[in-house]
Amino acid sequence: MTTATDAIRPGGGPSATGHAEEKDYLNVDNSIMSWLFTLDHKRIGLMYLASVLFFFFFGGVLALLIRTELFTPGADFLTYFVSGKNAAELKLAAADLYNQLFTLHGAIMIFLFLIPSIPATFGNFFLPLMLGAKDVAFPRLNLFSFYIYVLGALFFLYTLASGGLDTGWTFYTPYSTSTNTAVIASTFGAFILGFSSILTGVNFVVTVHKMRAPRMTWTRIPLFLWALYSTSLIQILATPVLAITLLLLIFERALGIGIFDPAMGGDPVLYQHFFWFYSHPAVYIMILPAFGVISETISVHSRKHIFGYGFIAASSVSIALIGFLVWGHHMFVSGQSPLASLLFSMITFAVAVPTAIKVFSWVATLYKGSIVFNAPMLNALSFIFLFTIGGLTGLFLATLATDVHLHDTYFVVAHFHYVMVGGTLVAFLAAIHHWWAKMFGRHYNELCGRISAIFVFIGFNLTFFSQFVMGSQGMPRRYFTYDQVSPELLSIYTRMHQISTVGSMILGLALTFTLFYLTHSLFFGKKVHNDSDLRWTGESMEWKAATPPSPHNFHEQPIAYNGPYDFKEIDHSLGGGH
Amino acid sequence: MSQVADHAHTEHPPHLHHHFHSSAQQAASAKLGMWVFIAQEILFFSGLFMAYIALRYLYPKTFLAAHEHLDVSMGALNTVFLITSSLTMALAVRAAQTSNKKWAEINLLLTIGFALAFCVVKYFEYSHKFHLGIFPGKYYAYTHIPGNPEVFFGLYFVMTGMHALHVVVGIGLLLWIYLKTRTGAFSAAYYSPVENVGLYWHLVDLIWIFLFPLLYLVK
Amino acid sequence: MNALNHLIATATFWMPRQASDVAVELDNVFYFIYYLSVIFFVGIIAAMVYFSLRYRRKSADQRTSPIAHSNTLELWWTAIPTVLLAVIFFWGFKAWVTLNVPPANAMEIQVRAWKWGWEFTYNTPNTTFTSPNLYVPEKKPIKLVMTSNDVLHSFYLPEFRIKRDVIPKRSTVLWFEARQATGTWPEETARKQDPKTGKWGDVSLSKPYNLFCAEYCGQQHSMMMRKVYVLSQAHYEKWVAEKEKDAGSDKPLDVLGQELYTSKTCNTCHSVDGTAVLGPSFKGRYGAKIEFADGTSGQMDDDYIIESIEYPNRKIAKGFPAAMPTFKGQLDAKQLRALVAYIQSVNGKYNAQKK
Amino acid sequence: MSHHKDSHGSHEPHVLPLSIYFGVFFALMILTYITVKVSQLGLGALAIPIAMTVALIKAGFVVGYFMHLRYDDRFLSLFFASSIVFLGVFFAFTVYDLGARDTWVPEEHTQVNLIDGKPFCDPEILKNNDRRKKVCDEAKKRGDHGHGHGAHGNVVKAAAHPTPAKRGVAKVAQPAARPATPAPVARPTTPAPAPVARPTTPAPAPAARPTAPAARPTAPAPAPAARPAAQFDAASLAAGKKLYQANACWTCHGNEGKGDGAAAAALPVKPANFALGNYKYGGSLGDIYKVLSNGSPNKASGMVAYAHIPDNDRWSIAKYLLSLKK
Repeated sequence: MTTATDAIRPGGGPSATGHAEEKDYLNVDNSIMSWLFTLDHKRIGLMYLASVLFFFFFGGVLALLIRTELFTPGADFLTYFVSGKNAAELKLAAADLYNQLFTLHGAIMIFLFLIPSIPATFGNFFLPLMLGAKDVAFPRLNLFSFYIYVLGALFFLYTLASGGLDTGWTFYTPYSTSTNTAVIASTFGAFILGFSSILTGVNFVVTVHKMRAPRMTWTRIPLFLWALYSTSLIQILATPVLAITLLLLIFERALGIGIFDPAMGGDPVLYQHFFWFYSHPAVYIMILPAFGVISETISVHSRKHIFGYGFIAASSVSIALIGFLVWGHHMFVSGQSPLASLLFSMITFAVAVPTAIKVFSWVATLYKGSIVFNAPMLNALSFIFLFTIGGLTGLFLATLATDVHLHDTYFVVAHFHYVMVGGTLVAFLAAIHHWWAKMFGRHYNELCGRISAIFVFIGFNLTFFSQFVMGSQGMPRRYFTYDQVSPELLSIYTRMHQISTVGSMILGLALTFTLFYLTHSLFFGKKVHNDSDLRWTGESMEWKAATPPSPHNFHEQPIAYNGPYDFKEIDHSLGGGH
Repeated sequence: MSQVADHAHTEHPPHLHHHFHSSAQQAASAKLGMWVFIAQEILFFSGLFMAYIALRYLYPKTFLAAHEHLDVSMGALNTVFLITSSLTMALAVRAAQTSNKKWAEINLLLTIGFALAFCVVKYFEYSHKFHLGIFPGKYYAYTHIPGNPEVFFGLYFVMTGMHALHVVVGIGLLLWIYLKTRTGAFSAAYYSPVENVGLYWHLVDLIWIFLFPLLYLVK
Repeated sequence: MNALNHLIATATFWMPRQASDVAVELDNVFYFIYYLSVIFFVGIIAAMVYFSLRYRRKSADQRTSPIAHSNTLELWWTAIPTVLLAVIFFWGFKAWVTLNVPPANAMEIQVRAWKWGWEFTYNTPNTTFTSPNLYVPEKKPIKLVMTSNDVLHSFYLPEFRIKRDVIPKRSTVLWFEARQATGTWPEETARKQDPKTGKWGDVSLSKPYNLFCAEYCGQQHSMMMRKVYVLSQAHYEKWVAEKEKDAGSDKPLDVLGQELYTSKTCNTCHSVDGTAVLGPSFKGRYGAKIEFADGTSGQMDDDYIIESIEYPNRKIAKGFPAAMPTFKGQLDAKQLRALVAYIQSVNGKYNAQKK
Repeated sequence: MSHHKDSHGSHEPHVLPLSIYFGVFFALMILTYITVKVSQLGLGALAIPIAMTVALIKAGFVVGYFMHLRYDDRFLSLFFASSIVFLGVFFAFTVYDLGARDTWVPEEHTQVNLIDGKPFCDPEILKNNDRRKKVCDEAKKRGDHGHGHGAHGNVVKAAAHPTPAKRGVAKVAQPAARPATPAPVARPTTPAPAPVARPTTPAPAPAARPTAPAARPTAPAPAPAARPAAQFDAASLAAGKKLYQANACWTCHGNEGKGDGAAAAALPVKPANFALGNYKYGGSLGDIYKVLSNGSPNKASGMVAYAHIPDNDRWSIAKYLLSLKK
């Protein structure tokens, strides 16, 4: 049992000074079966990482196709991919292809990347480590939810093969019950993916409650775990409503039971209530883990205790709870009653306050810190920049008057890309670089990391800030061609679309470059022999485990004597503080 | 497998997984996991009840006219079956807690029996409706109910069908627990699986307690 | 036309031209939130950049401050945003109410959306006609009562800042009032050379507004765009008169007759399946001898039908109340022949050739 | 809450005495019997609240004792309660929206359910519902009482041969006249049967009338304070007047709507007098529109449904009728 006092060197366990022959979770058993049927939360995390990245790049390619088509007002780029006798037929076939592209881009990115990315990959890998536990509460359930994820993804691939999907990721009835594309296959896929998300949530809630290290009270767990805990609450309480909505949609198409389909006497606005009751909390499932990652990276890379720990933890949980009351702001113009819209708009403003508190606290953490501009920190700072724009533009969409003009235009597209890509994706990049050495025991090339962070930032802003301008000028969403627009609007739309397409190329290149140098570092990166080789270490418990961690994380049960952010560089004689 | 220091005084019980420190922690985790799963199931069925409320609001007369075609006596019989199966399930869990293998097996068999009876009654109810031509959704072919009966029966079949599916899954779980009880796997020290299946079964009964009045009784 | 150029000048960097007073109000709300956001954004980013550069790590063991939180700071940056958000909410709500409640004297136009097109139905005192594009008089509130044939669509006029979903089997309402005409009727044109193709053609000088479908509705979601023409009151009346002239239609006689049978509500008293309601049924009596209330009798032929429609009380059928009103003056000769044709077709004695 | 406080080593289960189990069982049986008997009393609007409270009590027993929640860790009950709260939130907001849809603009109320209460094979409905047309035609071919459920129909009491005595089961032509008195046509915004809020009290109770702004937005917007009864736009009033003439409404309701038309004498139920404003089934625009679309709820009156008149014309006629009120 090493006592806390001599924990000057972060690597507490004997293995830290051990040599290469000490087995870590990666090389303990290299057989395929040991990977496919592993119960080790770290290996499951890596399997999630691989599949999540595959679908991210697949969705990214679809996005590039869409952007290239929109470079010019008319229908031209996609007409090369379709067949038709004359120009009109080509244009209509290309329109169908375009509709399938944006639908699959939306569905794949949301269900297969954004929802599982940070919780399933870094949550699975680091939650037990940060708690000082050997594994999650139900390892077999954890593996089961990974294979449900794979099964759901297979259904999506089957949808691709059997006629695609052209209903938009929202599956709005009555269009989704009347189109002849493979709606049942994709809804069933999303239904199964929902269970993977629920079961991961169950696992995390039980682990955080029951398997914390000795003396690790609720105020000593890292903020990344507070974020994951709030996310799991949403996953458990919101996803079932999506499950029942999609099941009812499947019955609606197969049996025509008439709950949502007006032809049989149902009410399509009722479907929107069902759908958005899940889908708004789902956007918090996507962004809360990103908040957790940013809280970790900002404090570790400025070697300073996070500013306002209590407020940030409380705001994570309050965002999760209030997130359930605001879904109606997606339906202000959809025939929802005016009084309900009034109520939803009022509560939506209440959600903006905790988000603002978080951003202010991160910036306050930088004050009097010791900041180094490495890859995770650059990504974290670009997160704050991009997420602030995303959050502030949310105000325009929450206000009743302006939402009428801006709803279903490119303003909304830009808003949720700023929050999803600028937020969750950039935080994902920050997390990958922050924990890369700890996960794989190898270093990525720091210069490449910084270059990729900067280019992602530039490409992203070019792509999506132009869409803000286009959106407020009235360009509607999901439009294949915009050539019949009146002249003065046409010139604005064309210029903005062109800037956006160029930006998307830069963003695409930057992300491929990131994938390249990270995979390169897996095989040729500088090996990490002991913790002194690490470029940075934190004070939360995952840094006390070996690098890369041993199969059962810790050789002896670590005790949480100090909080996760009590860095040794903090000079308590400087005064101030709690 | 290195032992955790504070675990030395009791030998390693067979059922304890390596990543838990004590069987108390494991049992508490299993129970919390099950209750979280039950919360999720409740919200799953909430969608169906919300659909019921919305459609009843839209079609009050149809609902009144159509639900007279549901047979109250069969519904009441099913309620009795489910409540008794809930009782026998609770007794089975109690028997497992007191390491009383014999009574645990008897109660489990009774629970499975009542569950099967529920399914049989459900089969008769459905077959009678199909015989009348009352099929879900667009296949509906019974002309004697005014208003929009397709919607009511569509909803009826989805709600009771989804509940029946959960009953069938419950029967599978009960069989699995019954077989494990026969091999003597459960005792006062380790009865979490029986307890969790019991919680799931009571949830199924809970759902029916609300389904029965809403669909069969309410005028 | 110079008034129109002034109108186009109202377009700003963020917003298209302001076609209505409501649009001006909404732009004010938009720019209020916009400037507030810019202030907050610049504040946050400046602080971030300054802190990051000022406290860059200069030496490996650079000391950092132990400040972990301060209640006063937390209080202020919760209170101030909440107050500002409340202001935004109320202003937005006030503007939204004007948007959502049509004035009582608004002129009503029926809008029908279908998979991939719009149709506007105008009810004028003497006829109803439809038009693919929306023509409206200036400075007059217009109320659109909208419904869809198949799937969800959304009626979106960016220049008026209004949008409303159009739902099948349900009607939704939207209103706007154009500030200025966007052209004349008949449209003035000027010969211009198309820059791309070099061909000479006459290009209309009016600058109509755009009508988009904003709710995804399938293959031609982006191609069902239409134009909104705003005309001065005089031009608008000229346009309506023109449209009414060519609104007549030539359907086969018995089909026209059947339409009249329901639209003139003959079905209220006369059935077509032989059962008597208030009056005798049309079926089964055509051509037969029928007695009248005053004891006389006669044959139910075409002349008797036309006579009874115009002067019902002359020959009242026996056993039926004298309750039939006269329709004289409401049906022209062609419509009367159409009704007779329909009664013949009900009794299976209608031959299309005989006009 | 860290796990060290739990008892070390083996975990002693908390076992309840047998009497509790059987006691709860009998309570549940009695409560079930009560629900069934209460439901047959036909209490009308009260039925749902009673049924729900009884179901809640039963649920309380099952969750408290059978599922052992009363004796377990407080967090479990907290988590269970939170799922009920979120369920209540979901119901409350959605029902609130369903109920308040046309508070500001009457035409916006949901028309999809106008066929409620109409006979299944109503010719009007069959016109644009060919699926039902096929079903009705087959039913006619097989004789009018559905396919062969004859003798053993007693299992399903109501579906017995359509004896007119107890239940006015619809003969194809005659709309089903429920023996109960014609319930007043509730304006679609105040739902007749109180919406079922399943368990306990969902957070904001769905008040029939939203409290915030008055029924009509009296905010200082240029829109008129309250919509005065007779002041509609000239065009739709003119259209309404024209349609009133064209559709021969005057035959029964008279030229000025006083209900003194020529045919009125012959009608068993006298037509309404619009001039005095004695609308029998509600005086708002939506009510008149509904009577015009569905026909008078009182089947004996000659006022049939004028569903064949285009939807928007019916609105104009309704406005014109309102404007007749002196």
